Amino acid sequence: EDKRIALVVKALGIGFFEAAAKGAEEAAKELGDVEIIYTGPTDTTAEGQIEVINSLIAQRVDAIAISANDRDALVPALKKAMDRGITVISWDSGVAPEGREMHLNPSSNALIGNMIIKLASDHLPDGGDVAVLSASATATNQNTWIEEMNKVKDNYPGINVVATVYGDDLADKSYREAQGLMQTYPDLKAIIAPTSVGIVAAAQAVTDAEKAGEINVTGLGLPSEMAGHVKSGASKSFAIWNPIDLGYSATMIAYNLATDKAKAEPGAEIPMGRMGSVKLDDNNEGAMADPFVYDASNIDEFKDIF
Amino acid sequence: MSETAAGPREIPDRLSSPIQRLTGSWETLLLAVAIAVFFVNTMASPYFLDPWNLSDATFNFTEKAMIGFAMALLIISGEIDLSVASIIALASTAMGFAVQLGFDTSALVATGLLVGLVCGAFNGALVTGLGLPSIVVTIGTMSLFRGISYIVLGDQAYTGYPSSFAYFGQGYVWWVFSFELALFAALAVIFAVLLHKTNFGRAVYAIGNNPTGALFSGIRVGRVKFILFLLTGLMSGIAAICLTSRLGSTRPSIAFGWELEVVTMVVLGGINILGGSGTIPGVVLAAIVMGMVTFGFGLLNVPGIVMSIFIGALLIAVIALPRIWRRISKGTRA
Amino acid sequence: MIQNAVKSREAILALAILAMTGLIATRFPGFIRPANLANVFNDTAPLIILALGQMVVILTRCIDLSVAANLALTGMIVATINTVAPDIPIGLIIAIAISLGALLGAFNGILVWKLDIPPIVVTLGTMTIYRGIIFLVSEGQWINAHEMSEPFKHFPRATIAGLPVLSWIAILCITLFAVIVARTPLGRAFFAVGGNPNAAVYTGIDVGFTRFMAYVFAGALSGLTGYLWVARYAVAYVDIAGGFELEVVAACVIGGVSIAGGIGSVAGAVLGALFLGVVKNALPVINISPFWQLAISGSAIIIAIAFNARAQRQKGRVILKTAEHAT
Amino acid sequence: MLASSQAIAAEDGNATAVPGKLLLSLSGISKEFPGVRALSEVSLDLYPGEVTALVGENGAGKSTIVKILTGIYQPDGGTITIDGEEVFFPTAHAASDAGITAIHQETVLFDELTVAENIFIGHAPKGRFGLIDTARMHRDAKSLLERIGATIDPGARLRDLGIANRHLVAIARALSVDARVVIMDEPTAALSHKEISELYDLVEKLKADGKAILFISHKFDEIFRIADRYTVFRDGELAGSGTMADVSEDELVRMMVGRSVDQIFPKQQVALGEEVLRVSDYCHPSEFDSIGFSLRKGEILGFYGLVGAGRSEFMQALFGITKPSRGTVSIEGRNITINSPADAISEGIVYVPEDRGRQGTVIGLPIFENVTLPSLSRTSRHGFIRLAEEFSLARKYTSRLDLRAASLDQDVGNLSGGNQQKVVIAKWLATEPSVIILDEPTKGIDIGSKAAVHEFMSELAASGLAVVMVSSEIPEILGMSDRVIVMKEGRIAAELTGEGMNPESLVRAAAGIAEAAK
Ligand SMILES: Nc1ncnc2c1ncn2[C@@H]1O[C@H](COP(=O)(O)OP(=O)(O)OP(=O)(O)O)[C@@H](O)[C@H]1O
Ligand SMILES: Nc1ncnc2c1ncn2[C@@H]1O[C@H](COP(=O)(O)OP(=O)(O)OP(=O)(O)O)[C@@H](O)[C@H]1O
Ligand SMILES: [Mg+2]
Ligand SMILES: [Mg+2]
Repeated sequence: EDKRIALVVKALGIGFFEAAAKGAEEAAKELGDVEIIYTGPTDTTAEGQIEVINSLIAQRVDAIAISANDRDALVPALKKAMDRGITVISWDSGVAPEGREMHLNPSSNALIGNMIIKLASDHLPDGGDVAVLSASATATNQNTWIEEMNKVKDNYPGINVVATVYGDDLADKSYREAQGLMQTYPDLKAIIAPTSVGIVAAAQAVTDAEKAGEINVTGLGLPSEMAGHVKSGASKSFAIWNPIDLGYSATMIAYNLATDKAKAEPGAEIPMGRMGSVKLDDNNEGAMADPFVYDASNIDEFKDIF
Repeated sequence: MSETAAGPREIPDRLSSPIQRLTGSWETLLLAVAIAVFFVNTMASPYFLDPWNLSDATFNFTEKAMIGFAMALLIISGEIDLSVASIIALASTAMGFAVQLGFDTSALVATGLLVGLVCGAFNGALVTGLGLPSIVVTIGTMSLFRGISYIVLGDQAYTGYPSSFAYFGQGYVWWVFSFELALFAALAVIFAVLLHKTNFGRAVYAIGNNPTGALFSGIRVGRVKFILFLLTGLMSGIAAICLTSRLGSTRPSIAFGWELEVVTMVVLGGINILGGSGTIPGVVLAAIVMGMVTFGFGLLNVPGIVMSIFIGALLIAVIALPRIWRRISKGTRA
Repeated sequence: MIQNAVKSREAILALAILAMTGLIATRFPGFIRPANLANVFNDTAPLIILALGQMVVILTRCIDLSVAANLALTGMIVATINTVAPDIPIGLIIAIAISLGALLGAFNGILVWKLDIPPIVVTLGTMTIYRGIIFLVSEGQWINAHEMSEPFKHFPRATIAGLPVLSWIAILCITLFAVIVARTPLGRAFFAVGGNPNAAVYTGIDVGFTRFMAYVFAGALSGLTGYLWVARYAVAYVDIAGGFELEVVAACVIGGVSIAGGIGSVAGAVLGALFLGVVKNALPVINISPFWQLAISGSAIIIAIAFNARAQRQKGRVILKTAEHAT
Repeated sequence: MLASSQAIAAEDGNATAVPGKLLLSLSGISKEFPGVRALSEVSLDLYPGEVTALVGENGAGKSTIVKILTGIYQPDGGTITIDGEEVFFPTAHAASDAGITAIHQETVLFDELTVAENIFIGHAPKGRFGLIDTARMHRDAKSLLERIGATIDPGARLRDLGIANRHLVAIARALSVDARVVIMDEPTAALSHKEISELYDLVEKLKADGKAILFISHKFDEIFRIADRYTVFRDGELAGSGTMADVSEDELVRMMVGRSVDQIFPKQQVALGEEVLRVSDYCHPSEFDSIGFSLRKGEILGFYGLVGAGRSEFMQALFGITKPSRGTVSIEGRNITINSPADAISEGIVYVPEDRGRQGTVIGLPIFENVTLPSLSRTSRHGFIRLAEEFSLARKYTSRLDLRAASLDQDVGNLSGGNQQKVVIAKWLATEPSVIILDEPTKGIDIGSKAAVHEFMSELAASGLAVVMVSSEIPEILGMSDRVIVMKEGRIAAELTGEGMNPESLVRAAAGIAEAAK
């Protein structure tokens, strides 16, 4: 009997998650006795994900690996899943500890927080004003990263974080927020967008304002979507972890937990196939890998992959 | 006063028997659809016919249906409330805020109900007091109410609801029968009696058919409509309690887009969007049909958006088919 | 006096917008730089274009809740066409977008005209159907900037005489609609059908057909906006412009278009859209948390309709001959 | 009146429009609506330079034939010929192209459009690029309005015009089509004396221009004054036609109703009881001012005035629809406040409104629910409906009024106008009121039903009810009332009793002509 592992994403159709699904399929093939159910709501709402979780519970899947739209709202539904014997883990965007057995961070939050401000700083030897364009105001991971970033920003003297705005992961809203930033802060030197939707919209807004080269858009994005903006100079560099690896790792972990080959508890090391293993902290969280930086030198290599 | 010499001709009370009126009614049609959906689902997925799964499926519609009952009355009276989902957001935010103040469960419930009532009263006052069209008033308050939630919460969430609060959205009354399902059933009965068996319900129908005529017949049109807005606000407050309890947390985006789902459910239930006709059993059946269709599709892992095509088409079809049918039958007779 | 005030409803709204802009300027002088104002206009252009279409629909006593879904579907289809055949000229792309939008609008119109289904039910249904079709067409995938051809993306942002083409298209639409509404039999029929549908029949106006045409216009404009939107933000996915339909209705309502039909003007709809556009653009600039935006536009709608209702309230005919007669 | 010999001349169908030759002819026209046979094989002939009056009871099919002639309805059978050639009107445009124009019974105007646009909508003059030539439209509108002696700005919005000017616009609209046939469907129903006589002048002018005119009216005096010929419909069938010179009023009535009708108002003499209602100093900021009167049991108090004198507004204020700014009402000596119709009803004051379809009944609800709507508190227990009680109450009062219907759960919308009026009255009698206000109780009601309504009013008064009757018809007011109050521009212009109740003093008071006799 195949193990059925559900990969639940924030919303269907987002490039990042499609890539993760590819990774999950890769893991399934490697494991042999796994069937992947790739699913999610069509808009990024907690209520939508709960309906999906309910139907997965009804189908008695063996494991649910979820990237959550809401850290807290999914907890009761996921608790119910665990009560009915389903293995639940979160990945990418986490669920509160009561609602999952473990959480797989793409990278450590501290590393990401440091990385996004470092990327901005690297191209501003003399310092200057930078602003943050975040994603949906209700998304958890961006907020954690920005928090981590603020913790270390004093290590980058001269870099002045002037504002944080929210584009709600909507292309048009992010675009308008980026425009607003440029108007409000005429001396803006960089926009940090730790979201794949926001970074593209910000780069587009900068290009349209004919400020490419003047304002550097950086943060977290997908090579396929950012390739053009790296070429145009609107973005000098950006970082991301590999979503294929992330989907792959989440599937491996879910499989190992569901088949009792591993147990999620503080300090445990859970194997993730070719990605090595993840070590869990006191919160049952672990990081997959360091974020990887993309710039003009390597973008062409990755832009067709994800 | 003299009786006419010839004596008045006796007019019968009714021409058709109760059975005649029942067959061919909208509710009978919906019942047939519900049974069909039930069978198709049972055939399509081995997981469908399981008491616990069916019980879980009811959560897909119970909260929306509670609002739907009040919305049905409101639409029958010729008005509409598009702010219901935003009232949920505001009521939920207020409850979350109350948690921070250390309110206990009963005080939280009171808070949710009160905010619902206040929002309903605000809508009602604008519509009946200033005589504004409800569709635009509630498009405005839809932004306003949720907007206040955003101002209060921003990107934050309220959590930490007391564990006893979880009962409303997660508790079970008996076996697979959840508290929400029981509440849904109780409210269905209450609203059915209110609409079909009381003077108030009669007034609602009269207003929906002809508000001027109703006013000239001594019905307090403004008061009835105001009460309907209050009732819709109250039901949104109750839905907010259930949903917040079920989610265990509050964000300003809670229940986003529900207003149109509720309206869809009500229209599917045979409530005339132009006012004047429709029944509560119809809404109950429509809720069950919609719940079972979504759940059935979900079991087959069909994306939600494909279900919405189905629901959208169903909505148009159920209104269009009787009209086409009437046209065809008229054509053949002529 | 009162009649003048009613007639200059648009003037009052324009004044309100000016006052608001002035107020913003006191906190952020840069806001009234011509370049920034041009930018605000450009940013509001899609809303303006859609509000024009919605206006004619509302004039005929109908409503179109499917405009945003229509926009998204048309946008997705032209973006897909562009990825498949990047060499198709922009003119053809625009023609496809407009015709496709008009076709989707015509579908609404046919249901309203021939089957006599209430407009709100029709467009509530087609709204979800059109969104669903986008999912089927795109298989849920996004179309991103790098997949679109340069000319495709460039067209709306190319500048002519200092203004982007997007703004020029909005200006063109405003002019066109001003002429259609004021100077063509169909334009006047929109008012007649909404103002008194029974009477319209007696004057030889086909009520159903007129409504149908209103939907076709709204659809065509949605289609056009679909291309402009997708090209401007360089992205197409299922949920673009989600919930925008209500903003479009709000713009019309703020602009004094009566939801009961028969009352409204091109200037009103444009000003209503500009009002929302200014609010939206000003908030981030004057450092008000974006979380306030929703509540502010909600309040604006409520105040605007309360004001319009007051201005339009049937003054009751005055039977009593008062002062002026007595003296 | 023109010579009757033309009727014979019309028989030889000549193709050219020689005066006195048949211009337009309908024959064998039938029209069926779901459940109603509105017309069956009727015929109608119109001659240039002559006025043909079309008469018949309510629902006889008069307006239906107008709608067929103007292309709004298409007949199920029969032919229409113009100058002997058969024509067919699939649309309203086709009819106006054929030279037929009409002033319809319903207002067909648009509040938000200008006067000129109202006149020309559907056939506006076009200029360059097929756009409407606004300047020419305004010029044409101006000259049309001048022709009918109206001084209205063509650029004014219709919404800002008064009722009389609206009517003139409607007439100008009808004349804006270069027509050979002009149809007027009850054109004088809403006009005052002065406007009515101007309309008669216009009819004379149109006659002189050689137009064929079809004139529909329930008012016999005007029919005999302006018509040359008549056609009578009864229940959708042709009941007779001929020249006015050859017919008497009695014969015409017999053709209409199939029997002769006693047109004398059957007011019974009733001994008046004590005072029931007293109104004093009732004011409204814009509608009426210092109205006061008292009313006794068994009395019928008439309210006369020109259309728009503010009678309906005052009555509606008394019924709690609009709020007065000042004033007191007392019932049986007890001061009461009326803030809503519900208050009025509970105090025993009820109102039969002028507009039956919109205000009087709730179309869509069955007959019995309409009847019990204001009495629900009596048929229910603790707010819960008791159907058996409702049916028995509804049956009691509908049978008292001799309602004609298939069943009590039939939609009131399916009833004829007269039967709808009976439902409205039954509804109020069921509340056992002490004062009943009837606003234009016989407006638009045919001669047969009218007598029945009058008889019933008289019975009500005899049974001790106090009756207020608003009417614009002098014979009705004089025939039915014990006392008459005349209103002018929102104020009481005169109160007439006994000998003072004569047509001349009514007209003088209503028009505000200084009473030299006094
Ligand atoms: N659209 C319609 N649908 C159904 N029945 C109709 C329709 N129009 C008219 N009728 C019916 O046809 C009959 C003739 O109506 P019509 O309006 O021609 O009467 P009329 O002679 O003009 O009466 P009145 O004197 O009251 O104006 C009536 O029974 C009426 O109810
Ligand atoms: N200036 C006006 N504009 C529009 N409609 C008007 C105007 N004046 C009167 N009317 C309409 O004409 C009709 C008759 O007017 P109204 O009922 O006010 O007159 P009344 O003196 O109160 O009483 P009644 O005419 O019933 O004897 C009503 O339907 C009213 O709405
Ligand atoms: Mg008629
Ligand atoms: Mg009146």
